[in-house]
Amino acid sequence: MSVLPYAVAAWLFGIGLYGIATSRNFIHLVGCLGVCQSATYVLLLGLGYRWGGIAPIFYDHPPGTPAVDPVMQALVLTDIVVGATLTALLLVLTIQAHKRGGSLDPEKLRPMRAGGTSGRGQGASRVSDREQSTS
Amino acid sequence: MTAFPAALLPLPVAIPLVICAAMLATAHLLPARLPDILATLSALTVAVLCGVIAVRAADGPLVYWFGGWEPRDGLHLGIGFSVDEASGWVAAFIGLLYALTFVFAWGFFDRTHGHFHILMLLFLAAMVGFCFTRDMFNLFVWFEVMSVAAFALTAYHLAESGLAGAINFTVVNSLAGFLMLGGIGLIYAQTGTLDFEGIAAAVARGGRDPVVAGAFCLVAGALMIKGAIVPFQFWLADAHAVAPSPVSVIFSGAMVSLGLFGLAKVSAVVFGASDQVQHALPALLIGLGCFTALLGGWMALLQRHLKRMLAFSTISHAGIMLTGLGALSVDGTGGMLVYVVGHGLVKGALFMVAGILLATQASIDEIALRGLGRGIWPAGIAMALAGLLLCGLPLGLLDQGTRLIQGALAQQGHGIALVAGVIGAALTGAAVLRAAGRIFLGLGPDPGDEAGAPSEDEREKANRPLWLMLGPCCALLALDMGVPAGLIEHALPRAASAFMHRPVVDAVSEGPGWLPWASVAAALAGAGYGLLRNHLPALLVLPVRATQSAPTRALEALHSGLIGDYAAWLAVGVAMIAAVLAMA
Amino acid sequence: MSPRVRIALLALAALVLLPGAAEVIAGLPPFGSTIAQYGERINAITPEARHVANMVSAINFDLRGLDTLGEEFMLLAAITGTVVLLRGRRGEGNTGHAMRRPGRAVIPRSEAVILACRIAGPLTALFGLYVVLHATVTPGGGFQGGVILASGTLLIYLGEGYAGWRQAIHSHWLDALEGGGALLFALCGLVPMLTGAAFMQNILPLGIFRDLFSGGLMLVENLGVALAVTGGFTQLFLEFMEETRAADEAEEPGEESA
Amino acid sequence: MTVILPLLFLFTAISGTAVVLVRDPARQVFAIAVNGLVLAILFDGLQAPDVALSELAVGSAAVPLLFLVALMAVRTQSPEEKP
Repeated sequence: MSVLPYAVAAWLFGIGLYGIATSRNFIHLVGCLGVCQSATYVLLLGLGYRWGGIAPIFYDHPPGTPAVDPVMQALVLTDIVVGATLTALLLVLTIQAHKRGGSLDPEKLRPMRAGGTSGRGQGASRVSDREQSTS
Repeated sequence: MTAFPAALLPLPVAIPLVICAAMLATAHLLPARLPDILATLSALTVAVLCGVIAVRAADGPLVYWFGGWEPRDGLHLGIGFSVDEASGWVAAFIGLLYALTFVFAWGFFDRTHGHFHILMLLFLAAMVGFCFTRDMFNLFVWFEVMSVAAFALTAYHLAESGLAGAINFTVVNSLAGFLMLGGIGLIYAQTGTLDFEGIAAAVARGGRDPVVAGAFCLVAGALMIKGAIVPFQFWLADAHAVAPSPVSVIFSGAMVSLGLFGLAKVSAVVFGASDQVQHALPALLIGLGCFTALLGGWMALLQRHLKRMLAFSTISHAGIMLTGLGALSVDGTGGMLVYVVGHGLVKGALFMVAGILLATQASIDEIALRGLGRGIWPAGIAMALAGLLLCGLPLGLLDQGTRLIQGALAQQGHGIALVAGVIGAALTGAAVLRAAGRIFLGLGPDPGDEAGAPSEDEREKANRPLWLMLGPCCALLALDMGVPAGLIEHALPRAASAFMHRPVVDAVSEGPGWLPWASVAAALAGAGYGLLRNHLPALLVLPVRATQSAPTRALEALHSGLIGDYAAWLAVGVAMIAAVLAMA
Repeated sequence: MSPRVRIALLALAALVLLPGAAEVIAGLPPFGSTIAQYGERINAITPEARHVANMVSAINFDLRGLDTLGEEFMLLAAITGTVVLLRGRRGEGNTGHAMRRPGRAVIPRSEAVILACRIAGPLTALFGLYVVLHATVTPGGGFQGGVILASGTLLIYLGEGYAGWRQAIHSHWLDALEGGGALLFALCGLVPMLTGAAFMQNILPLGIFRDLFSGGLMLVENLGVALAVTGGFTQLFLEFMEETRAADEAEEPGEESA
Repeated sequence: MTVILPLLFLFTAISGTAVVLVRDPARQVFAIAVNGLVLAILFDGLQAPDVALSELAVGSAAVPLLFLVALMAVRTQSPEEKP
């Protein structure tokens, strides 16, 4: 038991990374990234726990009762906000990429590539888009 | 109550934050030009404030405790800023770079209710906070604010390749954030504090500890991802190449080198007392640095998309900075700090030239632009000059930084790093000079291997006058060349020692004077070869072509643009760091 | 790189990292044995120093308030980015009214759903407000409450339909809410400096321990966060929903050329 | 607690793995929501009610919602725009 939380954290990061490396769908990939992030939650809260400690809220218990580490919890709170913002941004990027590339597959939706079809084939339509939006 | 100079410390972070919150709250009421004006002014204010702070910090670091939570009984309760002279000047440089970028981007983004400026100001505040903080988790917070602002800015154009590049950038840098947070959790659990000095003291007490090494591995990995060090460099070419040019100026000029700045601070201050880490650092940093410098330079030479070329050149220069860091001496780190500023100025100017070409000639492709730059020859002069500075023309800040790094490397007997740095700089200089010659002189009708490199049509808003874009570009170059060398020679030993928390050294050594010239000569030769290939005897051209093509294709294939590959390389990189640490 | 090579690389890296990870885990204090000195100290002194019961809120808004300031602006950056990226294609002009998507069936909403939403909506809002207000005494705070409040506005979408939702919520107000909240928080840092105190120093009366209005400046900061998060997350939902462009009003084909 | 906590950790590992292994995004959304819920319960078990409340609001409600909307957005545009 004494190492289980840390092992779980390592496992979560590893499996998330595996998911990112093998994902064929950007939305799925964003989910995997979330798993990687949950590894940090588990690690931090695991490190801040103490057997028998109460939650660091001295409402029902008087101050001085042994409690768990509030700093780790504050760090994880910030981390959760980071997670939400990253997820939102990545999903937006995914939606927009799908709109333009017509696919969610990283293999089909590559950045600028030598001799690749991405970009060149659709270059004309994109330019006209931009002209519409600037006019 | 905090005395006067230290009481300034929160302001360079708070002012941009307040301005951007106010701009967002009134987004729909603001007249069109107001965001430009406000943003430029606040960036200038930040630069001036940081300059004042840096001057005042010359006698010793200024310390500020937020919320008045000063340490009690040796325990740090709140968050502190601690600014030494070097950090202050780096922050001042960043503020100035932003101010000039805002001028460069004047009117670039009319239609967005100042959203561009909001993101840029947040980016600025985060960078200054990153330079100033002395708290591990606060460092992470600014690291993430920087990342999030950068993610949004990258995809501003909404072109398809921009989006895929932005997704790769976001995923890789998010993973960097998670690694860093994991490392922070480990070090906090082991040392019981988040303050740099507190951790350093606890690490010094603890002796050899696998947890400390593990924490360093994760944090260093994260900062190296930000700093685009091989094998973490893949995201950079994708992201820089597609970001709008004002954003690229900041990315290459400040963000990447700030990752290495953070690495320098963390390894010298926080983990300075861990023998295991300090023993592992030279091999790790110099090895990776050499490799990065060479790979980045080589890739830069093989590009035709100007921004992508400059992105690879940034990778190469990041490698050179890393070798300076790897010397683990005051000279090396001091040289790296000067290099950060000098490189930021020159690279920023180069990205502005790229932006000028995009705006006036509606293309960014070196080959398509051949000869089209004649009408805007002043930009050509700026580009050629910047190219020469980039490869080591003995003039200005960048050169001074280079010579300091070379001096430190020579002193410690790292001959290979010295050679790798010179070759890397020469290659990137050759790439820029070749592009300048082709675009502005119309040379080089017969492209070599670069013809096979990826490229794409792109355009940026064209209604800005040339002088408005060229002015900031020239200002950056003038600044690089105009800072008196004596001033830095005088201040650097003190500033760099304070930065590393080491006793003051008397003077810093510089490398041999002929090395920069060798680099310039090599760059000119490389550029000349690229441009005048068809005039050269076949005896010279054929063997080069035969040996060059295969590795080039292999390297280009390695930069596959697939996020899955990048994730795998990331794991490999972290494993490499861990392995070096384990052997130390 | 083929997927197989990629997995081989990953496995190789894992093989190298595994012993290192094992060593690190072995070196850590066993799970649940002890907590860091920093947290212990905060638990010991903060109830008395700041008169608040919730240590996490005390850390977030007072001891390490700067982190939360950074976090709030990170949220602001993300939401501004989302807005820019999503509106990039649609154009700024279209944000005032509901967009229609031609050719999608309108699913009629049952009376029960509308009723349920009209009841649940105010309840959610109440719960969100409760969580916001009790930041310093019980679990929760501006962030959690703000997210709940923002989710509550989604019930308007469920109950009143997309057009009704868009009528009730204006993007400009949300910008003002979000920016205003963040501004309030940032000013909480700067205003104490005017009095000669440190940035974000808690100079307001601290109130009574375990009381709703305890914590002084923390309450104002909490309010700022709540405003910013409510505005920000609602904006986020709004922009995302706009992407699906539900067809609730009469269909006018061809209005939007995709 | 000594029995429940290890179980919760194991559940977290399993539900995280499920998120990765469910490759169809439409079904993955549910895995994500479940994962968020399991995490929230775990956090509560670790005496972190603040974090649990956040995770409940963000991880098991807001984020899955964003995923759902993203899926819907991708679906609505695919028939006509897919080349």
